[in-house]
Amino acid sequence: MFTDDAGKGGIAAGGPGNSENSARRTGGDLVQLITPAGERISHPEFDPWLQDVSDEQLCSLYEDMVVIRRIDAEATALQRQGELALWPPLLGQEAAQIGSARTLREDDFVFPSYRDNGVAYCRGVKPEDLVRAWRGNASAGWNPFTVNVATQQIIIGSQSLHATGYAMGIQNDGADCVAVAYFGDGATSEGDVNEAMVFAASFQAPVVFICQNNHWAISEPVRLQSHIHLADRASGFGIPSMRVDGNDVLAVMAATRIALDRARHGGGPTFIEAVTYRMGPHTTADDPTRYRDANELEDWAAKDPISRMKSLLDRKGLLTADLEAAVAAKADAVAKELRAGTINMPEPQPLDIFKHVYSTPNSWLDRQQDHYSRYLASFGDPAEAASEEGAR
Amino acid sequence: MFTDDAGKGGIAAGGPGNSENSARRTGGDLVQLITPAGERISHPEFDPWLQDVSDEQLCSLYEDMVVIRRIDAEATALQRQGELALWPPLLGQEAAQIGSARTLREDDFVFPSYRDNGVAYCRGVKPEDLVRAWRGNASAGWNPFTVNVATQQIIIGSQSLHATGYAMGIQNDGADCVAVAYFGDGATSEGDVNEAMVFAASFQAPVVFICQNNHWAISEPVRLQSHIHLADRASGFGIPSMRVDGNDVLAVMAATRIALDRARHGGGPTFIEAVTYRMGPHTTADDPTRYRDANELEDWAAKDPISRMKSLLDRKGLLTADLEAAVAAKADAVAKELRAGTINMPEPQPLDIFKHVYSTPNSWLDRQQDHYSRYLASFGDPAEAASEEGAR
Amino acid sequence: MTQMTFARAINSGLRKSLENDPKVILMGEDIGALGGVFRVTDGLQKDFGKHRVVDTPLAESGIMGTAVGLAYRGYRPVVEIQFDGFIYPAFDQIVSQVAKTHYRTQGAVKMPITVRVPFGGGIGSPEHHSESPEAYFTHTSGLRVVSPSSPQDAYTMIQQAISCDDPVLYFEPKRRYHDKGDVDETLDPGSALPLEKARVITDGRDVTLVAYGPLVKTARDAAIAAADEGISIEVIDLRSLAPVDYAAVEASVRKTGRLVITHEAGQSGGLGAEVAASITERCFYYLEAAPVRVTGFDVPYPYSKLEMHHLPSLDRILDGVDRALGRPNSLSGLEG
Amino acid sequence: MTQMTFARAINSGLRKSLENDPKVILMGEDIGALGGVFRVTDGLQKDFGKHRVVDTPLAESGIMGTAVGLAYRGYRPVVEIQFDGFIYPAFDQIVSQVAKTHYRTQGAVKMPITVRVPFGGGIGSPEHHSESPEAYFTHTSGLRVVSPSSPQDAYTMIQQAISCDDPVLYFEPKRRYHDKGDVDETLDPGSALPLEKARVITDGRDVTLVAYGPLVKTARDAAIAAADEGISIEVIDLRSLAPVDYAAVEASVRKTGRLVITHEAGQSGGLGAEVAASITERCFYYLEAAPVRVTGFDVPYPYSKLEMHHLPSLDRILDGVDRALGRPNSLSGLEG
Ligand SMILES: Cc1ncc(C[n+]2csc(CCOP(=O)(O)OP(=O)(O)O)c2C)c(N)n1
Ligand SMILES: Cc1ncc(C[n+]2csc(CCOP(=O)(O)OP(=O)(O)O)c2C)c(N)n1
Ligand SMILES: [Mg+2]
Ligand SMILES: [Mg+2]
Repeated sequence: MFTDDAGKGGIAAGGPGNSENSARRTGGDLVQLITPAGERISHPEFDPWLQDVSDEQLCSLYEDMVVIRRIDAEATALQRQGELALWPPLLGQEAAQIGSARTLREDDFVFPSYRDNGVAYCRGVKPEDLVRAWRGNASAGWNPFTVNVATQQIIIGSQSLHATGYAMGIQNDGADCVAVAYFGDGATSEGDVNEAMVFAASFQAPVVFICQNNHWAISEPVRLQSHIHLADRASGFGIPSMRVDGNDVLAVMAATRIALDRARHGGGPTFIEAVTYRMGPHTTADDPTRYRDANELEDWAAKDPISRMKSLLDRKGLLTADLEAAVAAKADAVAKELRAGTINMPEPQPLDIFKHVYSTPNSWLDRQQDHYSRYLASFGDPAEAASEEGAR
Repeated sequence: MFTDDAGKGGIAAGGPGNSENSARRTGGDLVQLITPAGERISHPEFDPWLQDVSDEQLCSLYEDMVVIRRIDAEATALQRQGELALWPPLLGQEAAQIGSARTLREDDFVFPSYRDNGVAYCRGVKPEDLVRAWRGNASAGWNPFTVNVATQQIIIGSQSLHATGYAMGIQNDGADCVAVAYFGDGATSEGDVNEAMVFAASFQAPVVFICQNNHWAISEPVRLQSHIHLADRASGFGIPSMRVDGNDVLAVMAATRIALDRARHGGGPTFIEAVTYRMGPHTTADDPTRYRDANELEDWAAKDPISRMKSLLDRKGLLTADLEAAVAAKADAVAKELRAGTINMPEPQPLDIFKHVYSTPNSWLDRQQDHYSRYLASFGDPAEAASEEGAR
Repeated sequence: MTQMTFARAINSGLRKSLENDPKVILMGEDIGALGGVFRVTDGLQKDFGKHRVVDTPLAESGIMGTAVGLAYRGYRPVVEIQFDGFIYPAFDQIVSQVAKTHYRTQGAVKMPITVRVPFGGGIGSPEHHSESPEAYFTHTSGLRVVSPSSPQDAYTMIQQAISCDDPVLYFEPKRRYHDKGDVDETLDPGSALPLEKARVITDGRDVTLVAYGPLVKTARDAAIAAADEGISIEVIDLRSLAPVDYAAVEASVRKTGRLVITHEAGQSGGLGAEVAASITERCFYYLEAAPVRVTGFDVPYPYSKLEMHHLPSLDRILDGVDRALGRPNSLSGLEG
Repeated sequence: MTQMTFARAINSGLRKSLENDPKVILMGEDIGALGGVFRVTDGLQKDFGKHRVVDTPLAESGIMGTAVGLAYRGYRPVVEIQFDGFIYPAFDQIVSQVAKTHYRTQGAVKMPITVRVPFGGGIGSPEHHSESPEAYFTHTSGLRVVSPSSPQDAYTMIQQAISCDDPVLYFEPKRRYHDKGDVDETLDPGSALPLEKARVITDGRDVTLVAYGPLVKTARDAAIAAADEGISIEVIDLRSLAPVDYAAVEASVRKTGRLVITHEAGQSGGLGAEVAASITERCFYYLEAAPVRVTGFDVPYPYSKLEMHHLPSLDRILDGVDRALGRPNSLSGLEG
């Protein structure tokens, strides 16, 4: 993981000073910089934003994608083994998440959804924190201020407004950091996401909307939400947008940098549609065979973001056995950490349910807590107190 | 008032069979067919939709505009005299309302806002019904099914979804009527209006969104809601839109006919931005001098929809003394009817407050009604029972 | 009589309504090919088509608002809200439109909308998936609110809700979806127990225990357990939460003199407060003790490892019964 | 001491908060140049600038959701909802975000948001402009709910609400906006009566009358009228609706043995039910009669010609007092 120092106050190396041309225009055209076969396509507007991306960084992006896929697989396994109640896989969306999150500065602030575990990982969220809520040990995984990532939002689209409000705060503070909202294709139908665009445009707030169009909202195909490209939604609000191949880590990276740069320099919000695919089920509780065609999955497997990156590295002669081994070792280590962190996670205590509802004492709740602790005390083992069938 | 028979299943006279060209394109350009000086400008795409508009109809449109302005003035006077609690004037928006409402077929269904009294009048709503709710004698003015106009919505934007749902019903029924939602510029910021566009586009429902951009949402100028034209909002949802001079009754009429024709023929929704101006206060309780410049009002007075129509009629030699007299007589008669209907409106009875909450008996409410009628019975005069200060 | 799960019973009731009235239309997220995340609408889109069973865009206010428009057009929309915690974006349309349109139009426009809401906890879900928001709606004039507790009632009441000309919030106790029971599918909903009536589940002498939805099972189990201790509990399943059938509760409390009410929702301002207050008004001189509320706590629904502490359990209900009876209980010795 | 209207007192309190804490930011529709439709924010944008007093786009969920983001960024947003009936589009953000974020993040993220809501009826307004939605929020864990009844409390409590680290719904009784009273602007909110405490308005022996917001004045008037008839009413102004200061109400009821609660909101599931149930629990053996609720009816807020029938009036409150005292009243002779 790294924070994009190059992005501080605009790209250090090679970023064009003025991004108006490249991004004001709305992309019906899908921007792709790496073909599914791993070929690097040059792009006059996007390339300048990637000049500083060294071979080393390419390898590091690759590593992050592999690691997060491994986290995803491990968490899925943990769910199957009963260690997690649920898990929402991001399989297939690694480039969209890593490519965007890796461009952020430490003081940027992210408002993600439940599926954005790759984003959280890049920002420094610890593996066990990623699963804390899915294990049922907490309502959410981490302290937002230690990683500048809000906890993962479950109410679809809600966080787009939080990001916009945060960005209004940045603006008031005269700071040059940026708020970033992540949401899905389905979320674009919610009033909140549209109101977020109204506010962002009205105040020209430094916020970037990153919509991962993974083609599905549980069982609903994206065409149920919109017959036209989601990127086009933004232009109706006066917000510039880009439509990029979300399985292409460089395209996502360049687009995000363009958007961040605009935001940092008073240019207001940007909307990025990262076109990708949810290769797994909606969550481990879902059965996609009920609603989608196996062929579709096959088509998208051919556009896999990690194999594509691998091919690129291969073409560049970077895919050495050493690299492969190092990446695999890293993935193994993180997976092990995740598993150990999960299994050894301390159990919450019964009276914890009363904590942090308020930041100050509350007479209603204090009484309830008092009563419940007396109730618990009437049992030998507090665990007995919580059995549905009754212990007495 | 008349219902647009010509519009039945598309315009009878001269309507182009295919309206794709004229309306798919989104209008940054404001369509104007009558200049403020009353000159008729020809317009290759819009004119065909007006071929059947006879001199007689022009005079009748003029009459409606004059009458509704008179209703507005009379209601404002009634409010000043304490006969109404409140009144939301439409002064300045006569062309936008009459031009659109006059193109509707009887079986089309309108979902208006509180300000759309001109629309309601065209649909046959009786003058006293227009003020019933503002007098405090009812929650709303009329039975929607007798005029195919829903009661006026106060929750901003809410009715846009009702219209869309109604249109989905039309679609299911295989009918060729159309649902029409009226709302203001401010309303476009509400989640509901945006969700309405999502649903309308997704289902290609036969609904027309008529946004009267009167430049103000109470004290907020339209630029606070959007930096770009409101008509452009729709294209982001894949909905064709038009931007017309809302003070030009013919431009509004043609645009509405284009939209209705598309909807009747399976072409889905259309969004019309009618650019107009609220020349009066937000309501009789408002004081616009606190927030807007007198100059602005002057500028718009020069674009007045009625004087413009009058000049057109004059140029055409239609503005005879007879016409003027007939129109004035009609306006007088309607104003008189309004005043008489207001003053003689029967008073609601105390127990009416319990009526129609449910369509079937309800044990909670029945008991409350029983108790309250006993309470009332304990007073000589039920009016005493409702004094805040107490009668005993 | 057919043995079927709670979820299947609703499915069967929906099917009957779709068959009997062409104006019935189902709307919601993922209710089509997927059959809903709980499979309650399984197979209905296949059998009735995409125009009767409509997968909607992901927007709850949009769903509710278009349902209002469909009702204007003469339809009877049955809206599914995927989980309790996702009903709030639709709150404005429910409170200001669904609930008030009939009143507003002096009866001219009916809103025969049924809103199906899987609700309550106990299934190990993350945040927003286990809430009990019913009190927001029981306090909203113009709505009816019901919650079935058995497959048979689920089957009958969904049909009654759909044919009711008033809007009905139909709260489905999701942790009972897989419970099985006998369902008589030939039962005519018109001749079954009316939608607004409570049902005495077990007769008893000593204390009246009022429950609804998911906790009816727990309450019945508590009554059985209490019988072993010689306590006779009369369990009443409210079924209708707005209006509450106070005549039924009153009759029971006049007999037992004691009342315990249980629900998963937080205590303060929950339906239990309403029942306690109304029954105290109606039978103050029959009450031997203050009505007791055994409810969830006034906290956001907790994470699943602790949810069983939040949810009223059999033991916690019995502790409340003891309190109502003046027997030793966890609060014995505490003043007030 | 300065004589000022209720509305002006809030304005003055807002001004103090804006002066004292640069993180305080006001947001809402028409609060800038217009000063709000009730002029409560009159002059504040002019004096503190457009970045402190922000006219927002017309979208309540947007206002509340961006306030959440501002709170994340360390601000203390004070949101104005223009009228009670327009709070529902923001309901999701309030219930799922404002109320729960502190709990969700185990205290890491505070939500010091104040939501100002002009509420209640009696001013002759059309639909949606006279509602009393407080019970939706008192039932929502994570929120605090208050309502001042005098200019002095309005002035102090708005500052206490803003400096409170928890989210506070601040309900302003709009029909009292023009009432005048003495306000001590030098009073330090930190040393004033704490936000969550009730206040005894008039001492009395015979019956406890609990009111809040707009009806405190009516309740006080009722106490004066009752005194003429030899009835001594103790009026309690709740001030805090969540949590209710039950210690204060309990102390009074232990003395009087009788309780009447009044509010404009509909009876079923209103705050009166919660107060009646909790006080019955806490002082059952002190109660000589069932707590009486004198409230609005379970109807959508009626049109203005009839609103005075809906709103609890002085006479209707006295009728309730009579009922609590077992004196002849409008329901005398009715069973139960
Ligand atoms: C307000 C709300 N409504 C419904 C849901 C249930 N739900 C959870 S995920 C989901 C689909 C979201 O789709 P999308 O926005 O495309 O994100 P993805 O899951 O594909 O990442 C739905 C409907 C929810 N969480 N919140
Ligand atoms: C949901 C909601 N929020 C706020 C209001 C208060 N309000 C009434 S009219 C109005 C402005 C509406 O402006 P616009 O949509 O442009 O319509 P216009 O009044 O100009 O016709 C506002 C904010 C409301 N009625 N409903
Ligand atoms: Mg998706
Ligand atoms: Mg306007």
